[in-house]
Amino acid sequence: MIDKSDTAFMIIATALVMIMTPTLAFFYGGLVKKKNVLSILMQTMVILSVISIQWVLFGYSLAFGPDIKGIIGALNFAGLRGVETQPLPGQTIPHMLFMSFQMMFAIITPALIIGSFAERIKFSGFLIFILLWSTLVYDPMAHWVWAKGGWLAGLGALDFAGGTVIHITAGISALVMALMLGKRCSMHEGHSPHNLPISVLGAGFLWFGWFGFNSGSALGINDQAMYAFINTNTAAAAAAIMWMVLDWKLNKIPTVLGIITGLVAGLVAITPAAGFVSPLSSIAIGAMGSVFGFIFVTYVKKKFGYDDSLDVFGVHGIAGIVGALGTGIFADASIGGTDGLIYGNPRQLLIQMLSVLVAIGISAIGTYVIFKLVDLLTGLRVDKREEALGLDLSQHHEAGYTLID
Amino acid sequence: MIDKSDTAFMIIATALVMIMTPTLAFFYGGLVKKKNVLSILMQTMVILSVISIQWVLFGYSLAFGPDIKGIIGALNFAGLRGVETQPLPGQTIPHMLFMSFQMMFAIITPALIIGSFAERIKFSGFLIFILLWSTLVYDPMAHWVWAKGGWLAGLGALDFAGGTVIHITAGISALVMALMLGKRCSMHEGHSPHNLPISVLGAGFLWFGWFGFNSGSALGINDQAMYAFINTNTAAAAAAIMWMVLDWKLNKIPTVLGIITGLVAGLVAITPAAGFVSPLSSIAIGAMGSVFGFIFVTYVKKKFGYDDSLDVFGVHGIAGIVGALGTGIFADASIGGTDGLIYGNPRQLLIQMLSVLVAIGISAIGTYVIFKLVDLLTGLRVDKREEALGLDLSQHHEAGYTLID
Amino acid sequence: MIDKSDTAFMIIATALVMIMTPTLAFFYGGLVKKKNVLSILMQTMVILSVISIQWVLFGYSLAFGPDIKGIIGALNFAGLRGVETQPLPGQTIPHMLFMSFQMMFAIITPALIIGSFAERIKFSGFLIFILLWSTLVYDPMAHWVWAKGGWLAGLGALDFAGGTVIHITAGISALVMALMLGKRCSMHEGHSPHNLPISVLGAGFLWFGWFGFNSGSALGINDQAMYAFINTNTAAAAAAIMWMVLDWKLNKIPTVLGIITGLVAGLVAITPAAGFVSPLSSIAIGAMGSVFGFIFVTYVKKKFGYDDSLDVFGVHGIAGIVGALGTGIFADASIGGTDGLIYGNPRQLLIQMLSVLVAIGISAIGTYVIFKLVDLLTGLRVDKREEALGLDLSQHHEAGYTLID
Amino acid sequence: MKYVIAIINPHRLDEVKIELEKEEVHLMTVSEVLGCGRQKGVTEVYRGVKEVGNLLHKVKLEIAVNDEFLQRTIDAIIKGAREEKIGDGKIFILDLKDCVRIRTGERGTEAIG
Amino acid sequence: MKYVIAIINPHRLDEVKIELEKEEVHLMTVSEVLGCGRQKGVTEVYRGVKEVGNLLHKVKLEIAVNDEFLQRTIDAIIKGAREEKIGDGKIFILDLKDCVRIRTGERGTEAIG
Amino acid sequence: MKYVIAIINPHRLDEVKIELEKEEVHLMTVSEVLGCGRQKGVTEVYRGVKEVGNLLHKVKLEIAVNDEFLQRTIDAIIKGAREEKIGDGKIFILDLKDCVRIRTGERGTEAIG
Ligand SMILES: Nc1ncnc2c1ncn2[C@@H]1O[C@H](COP(=O)(O)OP(=O)(O)O)[C@@H](O)[C@H]1O
Ligand SMILES: Nc1ncnc2c1ncn2[C@@H]1O[C@H](COP(=O)(O)OP(=O)(O)O)[C@@H](O)[C@H]1O
Ligand SMILES: Nc1ncnc2c1ncn2[C@@H]1O[C@H](COP(=O)(O)OP(=O)(O)O)[C@@H](O)[C@H]1O
Repeated sequence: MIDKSDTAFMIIATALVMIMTPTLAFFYGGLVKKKNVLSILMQTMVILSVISIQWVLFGYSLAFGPDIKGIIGALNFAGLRGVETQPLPGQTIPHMLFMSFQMMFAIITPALIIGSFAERIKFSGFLIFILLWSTLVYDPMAHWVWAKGGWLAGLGALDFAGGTVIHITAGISALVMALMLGKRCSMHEGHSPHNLPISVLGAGFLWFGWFGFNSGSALGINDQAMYAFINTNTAAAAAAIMWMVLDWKLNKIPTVLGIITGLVAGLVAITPAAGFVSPLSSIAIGAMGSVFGFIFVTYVKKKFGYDDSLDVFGVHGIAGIVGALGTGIFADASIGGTDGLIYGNPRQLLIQMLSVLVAIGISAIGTYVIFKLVDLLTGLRVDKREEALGLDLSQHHEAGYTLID
Repeated sequence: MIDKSDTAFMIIATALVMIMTPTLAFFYGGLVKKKNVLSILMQTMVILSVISIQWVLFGYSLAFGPDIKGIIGALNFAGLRGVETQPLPGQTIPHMLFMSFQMMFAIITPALIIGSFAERIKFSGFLIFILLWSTLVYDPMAHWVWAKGGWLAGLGALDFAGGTVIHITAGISALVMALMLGKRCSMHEGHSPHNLPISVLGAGFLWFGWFGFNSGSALGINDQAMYAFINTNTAAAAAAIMWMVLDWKLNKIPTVLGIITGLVAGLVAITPAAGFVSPLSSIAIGAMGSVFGFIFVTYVKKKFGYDDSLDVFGVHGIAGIVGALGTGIFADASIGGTDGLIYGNPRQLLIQMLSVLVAIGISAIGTYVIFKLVDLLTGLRVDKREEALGLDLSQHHEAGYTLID
Repeated sequence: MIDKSDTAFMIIATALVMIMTPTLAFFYGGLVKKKNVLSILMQTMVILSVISIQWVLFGYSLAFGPDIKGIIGALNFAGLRGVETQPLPGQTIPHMLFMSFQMMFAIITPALIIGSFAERIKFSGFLIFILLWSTLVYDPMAHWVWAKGGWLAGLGALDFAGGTVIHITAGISALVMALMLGKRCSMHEGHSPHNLPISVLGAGFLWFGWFGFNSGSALGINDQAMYAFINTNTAAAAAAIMWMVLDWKLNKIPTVLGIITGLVAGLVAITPAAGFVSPLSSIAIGAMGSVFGFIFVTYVKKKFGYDDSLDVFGVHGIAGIVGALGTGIFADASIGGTDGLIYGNPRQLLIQMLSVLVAIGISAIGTYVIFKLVDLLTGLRVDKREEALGLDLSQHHEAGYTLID
Repeated sequence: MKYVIAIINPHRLDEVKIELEKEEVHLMTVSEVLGCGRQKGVTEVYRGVKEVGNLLHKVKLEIAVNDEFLQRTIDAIIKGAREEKIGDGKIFILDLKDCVRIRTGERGTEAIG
Repeated sequence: MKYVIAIINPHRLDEVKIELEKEEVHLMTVSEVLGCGRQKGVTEVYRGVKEVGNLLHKVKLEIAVNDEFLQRTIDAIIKGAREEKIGDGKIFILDLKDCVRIRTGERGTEAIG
Repeated sequence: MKYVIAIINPHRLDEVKIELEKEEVHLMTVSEVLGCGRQKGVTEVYRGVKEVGNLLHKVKLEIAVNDEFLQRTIDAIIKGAREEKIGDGKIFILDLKDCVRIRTGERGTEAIG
């Protein structure tokens, strides 16, 4: 039966998750060069629009339609047929609202990826890529982990708000894209963010929206929603501090980019764990998200030399893995019903490892295949001249800012 | 009787509508020249302040006070006398909250208009204009359509969240203002947005706030609120895509300004229909909002040569009309209790047409009269020198950004 | 017992208060020179992170732990031991949520102070300062006024959402910091805001978040929450208009900085009164907040020559005092249960005066002592060269914006 | 060869460009500058305090021209920029010793156009 | 006539302007530039990586003066800008062939002031 | 002494700086400008309308050099900036009468380096 309080909370939570995509655009957009800022904003707004429609037409049904052998949902809900205001069994909010909430997740996931191929992607190729990726990678993965009958759900994999489904798939796909697309030409030029304040704006609102993301994943006003709320905040804070400390120790200076990168890493890391662990554990998970994120962003990337422009792999992929495994370690049955390693249940950690591997596998293979396909169709990389000119002018005939007006 | 869930939802929805006015300022502010950005922000903040007080003192009472012959509300609620925490008959939220929610609508409507006279309005004239406009155009129109006893409401005109009351009145008034005020001097100079990223920021948050606007118009947690939510999102998305496609086909390139203009057109178009139509119909309404908006912004404006600086008429006026008529076409009794044309009720479309005509009439006449009056009192247009200098310096002795500091 | 509607409302209100800190960063950040913008953003993000952890580890317990002689809370709740999802006696929301809501207040208070020492503070010193200040000034003050058993609470001091606890303590501490740190070197250079639009953005979102701040202080959906909502809006609007009028009359021009400063002064002034007064009284309180704020910012500061960079004392300190006393004057028992002076209860005004004096005392002394201590430990002021270079480069090796990229 | 530097009002830029094009002067470099001149600007205020550094937004054109183009370049700029108001701007003419086109390595008068 | 170009530190701009005003040099054009000099700037970092393009914010003044004003203009700039630290800046003096006031069409020394 | 003004493409700035450093030209002043040249830029659109003022982002280098450094400075700039595409940019060489180091008051050739 509908619970009106749960519904009131979830409708706002859905709006909070929606705003994460535009604000992610600002987090990313501030970090690129002036001549590419619009391309980032454009891509996020396009994803917001295109996936909204994809989800209504068939995406939701693929992910959450009646299960077909644990693999995919049937098309019964295509065009939202049968998605009405009665709740699904076991839920207390309108089916329509559940669909809307999940839509916002389906939107932000591909939006995360764009950071890795920033400053060199072709707009037409991007558009096809994103549509295929959502359909062939995200929708199945969401089905496996979250849908009734999904095979990973069946194994008992825990993923509160999308560590595997969202951050690992996005992070791994980002890495594959960065590798396949190759480096930006301008490796001599520095990478100074053209407008760091708007990145901070983005980070601040990501933190804000993430309350809806994580607490809302409890699907109502309940104890898990409360834990998810405070854990989200605590992990973000711990990770921000940890990144700042590492910056200060190892790079000799505490930076703004460091603290906002850290807080995002913390938010990512706590995502799968938010409704399963205690606030003190969330400090540990957040801090570990930062430590591993920092290592990958600062050392591993340099060593292997891939050009993951805005560190999607380092931040989302790695911290997502930390969070998924951390859930297996720190889960506390008194909070979310399942114990993890430290409460004497090592099996959960194994299940978590499995789900991490699956997420890595599907997204690596899926992205590889889609890349090859789209590369044949339209190409995915702009030519050198366009890259030098900037994507804003070359892809959209617009400039972010006027120099004189 | 008060329903606490409805109230919890509506208090947040009210806050969401409030934030639309400052974010509208960013949507508009990014599109003008650097030397006029503050004038836009100033005007919106002034509207937010002045109409808040006007509404408390007498505006609410004019609009929603005890009906006088279907025309206007009596001043019984002036100064909020008698507006307390008990619900109005038929409502489940405190009267005080209903008044607050409606206040935010009264605020954003005149704020929409300012886009049409941007870059050349005199601040003192603007101030008087806006106060008179709210009192003489908005308050009566809101009474006619939404108040108990309002004559259009009596006819059965459907306007879920303000297609006629808000967008058509604003759009038509904008056109009248643009025509009467004349063109900006600088027609040679280009109109490149001085800061397109902040316009995207504005558009993103408008989308966000619009959930409160449309869902909140259900005045509580109910089926219409759910439909309004998903319809809002779907129409915005469909319209954004449609505008992008038109841009791509007809102007040869998909632009950022196009996609954000489109999404706003979609949000406008779905506003009157949000709680009356199905999600699939909302795709149609959103897309049609974009098509007609695009035609007016790109072709009609050029043909007639009026200088509606930021296309308030093209986006709000036209898409508002599309939405009002679309409601009469697509309304589905299983969703909002009334059928439209395609469900066999052509009469509804006629009523909608009438209400569109009334909205056009009152706002055209009202704006004309108020313009004449204010033009006599203080003048409404700055002189050439002030226009060349920019409104920020000439009207506020401030500059948006420092060049050197 | 838990009330789910109250909880739904409070979880969102908590998120709304959270976003105030990043948006405060924009309000402040736009007003400083380009070379110091990141330092402001960094400091706010650091406060958000550090105080989040401090609060979880011991801050909450100091403020709201079991009372020790009216002076301080015991450490029973350290590390959130015993802070669970059951409500505290007399409350209807999970204890965990109450703790989270209060956390956001503990975060924004020190963040307010940073405006006074902008453009010249040393980052390491700042970090220690803020941690000590929260622990030694904020936590005790919050205990005295808001905790069960706090001695000022015992006297009947009214402070709905933090006029004394938050704004007066922050404002006075800001003044002390400005005096002790001395003026910025660059008194010849102008103080033109480097990016006034982002300050307006900040102000707009502060207004938005403040609904959570003040309404949320009712701790649930009830009449006080409704009054707090409309009073917040009305006072902000009245104060913005009043400041604009003063600007226009006395400085000859209505300015954007004026209107946003005014609205913040109004929000501050209504904070202690929000749940105790009528909307019409909130017009008076807001307007008075502006009048006195204006006098201090424009005349008193010039006369005494302290360099309170962003007028924290003038806006938060003074308008906070206006609000605290205004509560004693305008409180209306029919709204919040207690009458003030104009309803025949002069005693309340005396109690309010006492609590103002206490807030001034603790923050002045506390800040003085902490300043001396931190100045010994690390120093609090950057050297001249670093100040000329800007804090962004000298403290963080980053620049807010690229000039060329 | 001469190196012409013109300071004009920003809102005259398009007119000046149009006039220059009429004279077949297509090449130039433009930048935003702040001017301090006879023109009394609007004094900015900050919380009631008048700001010291009152500089006006101006646009600077730099045009390298061959000597035979000099006079018409000057005339075109004047035609486009003049409003007969204080602040219309100034033109400075410097000697240009040499000029190189990076693409081809051409030098001197050929490289200018 | 001379065309004086001075590169100074941004935080000395007001002092330089005050000194110039004392010498009755009121007219000038100011812009923001990035300087690359002896002065070791702070190297920016980006996620732990040091940035290559380390350029310092400087302000550029352009002042056209009649020859008899040249020395005092230089002295005033030095007085206002000198802190005796590396990075104080430089002054470049170029010959100015001609000058035109757009408003009046005046040329040469009359047009300068 | 010469005053070299070079207009180059922004994405070549780092290469040019590296080439200049090889020639031991370390001192320069850099700014952002808009160029109007042979290079056909992308025409911006605004709601379907093509924008008039189509100017391209360029970077301007100003380098004061002693005469014996002139040729290698020019060569280094060409080496770093040339892509053999229209829009590679130009170098303008002006006579520099004098130069003053603000910090020390040194003048002429000593002050340049
Ligand atoms: N001697 C000068 N040196 C450098 N720039 C100058 C000089 N004289 C004028 N300018 C520039 O030209 C602009 C216009 O000059 P101004 O004195 O205001 O008007 P007018 O051109 O009518 O005399 C100034 O703002 C300044 O940028
Ligand atoms: N030869 C030069 N050509 C162009 N600009 C120069 C030259 N020398 C110095 N500059 C400018 O002057 C600024 C200050 O010079 P720098 O060498 O740092 O200090 P100092 O003036 O003490 O020698 C530089 O940042 C640069 O902008
Ligand atoms: N005569 C000139 N005067 C001033 N600037 C010029 C001149 N010619 C070229 N420029 C600058 O050099 C840039 C490149 O010139 P352009 O004609 O596009 O290519 P190319 O260098 O290949 O001839 C232009 O954008 C402009 O900024």
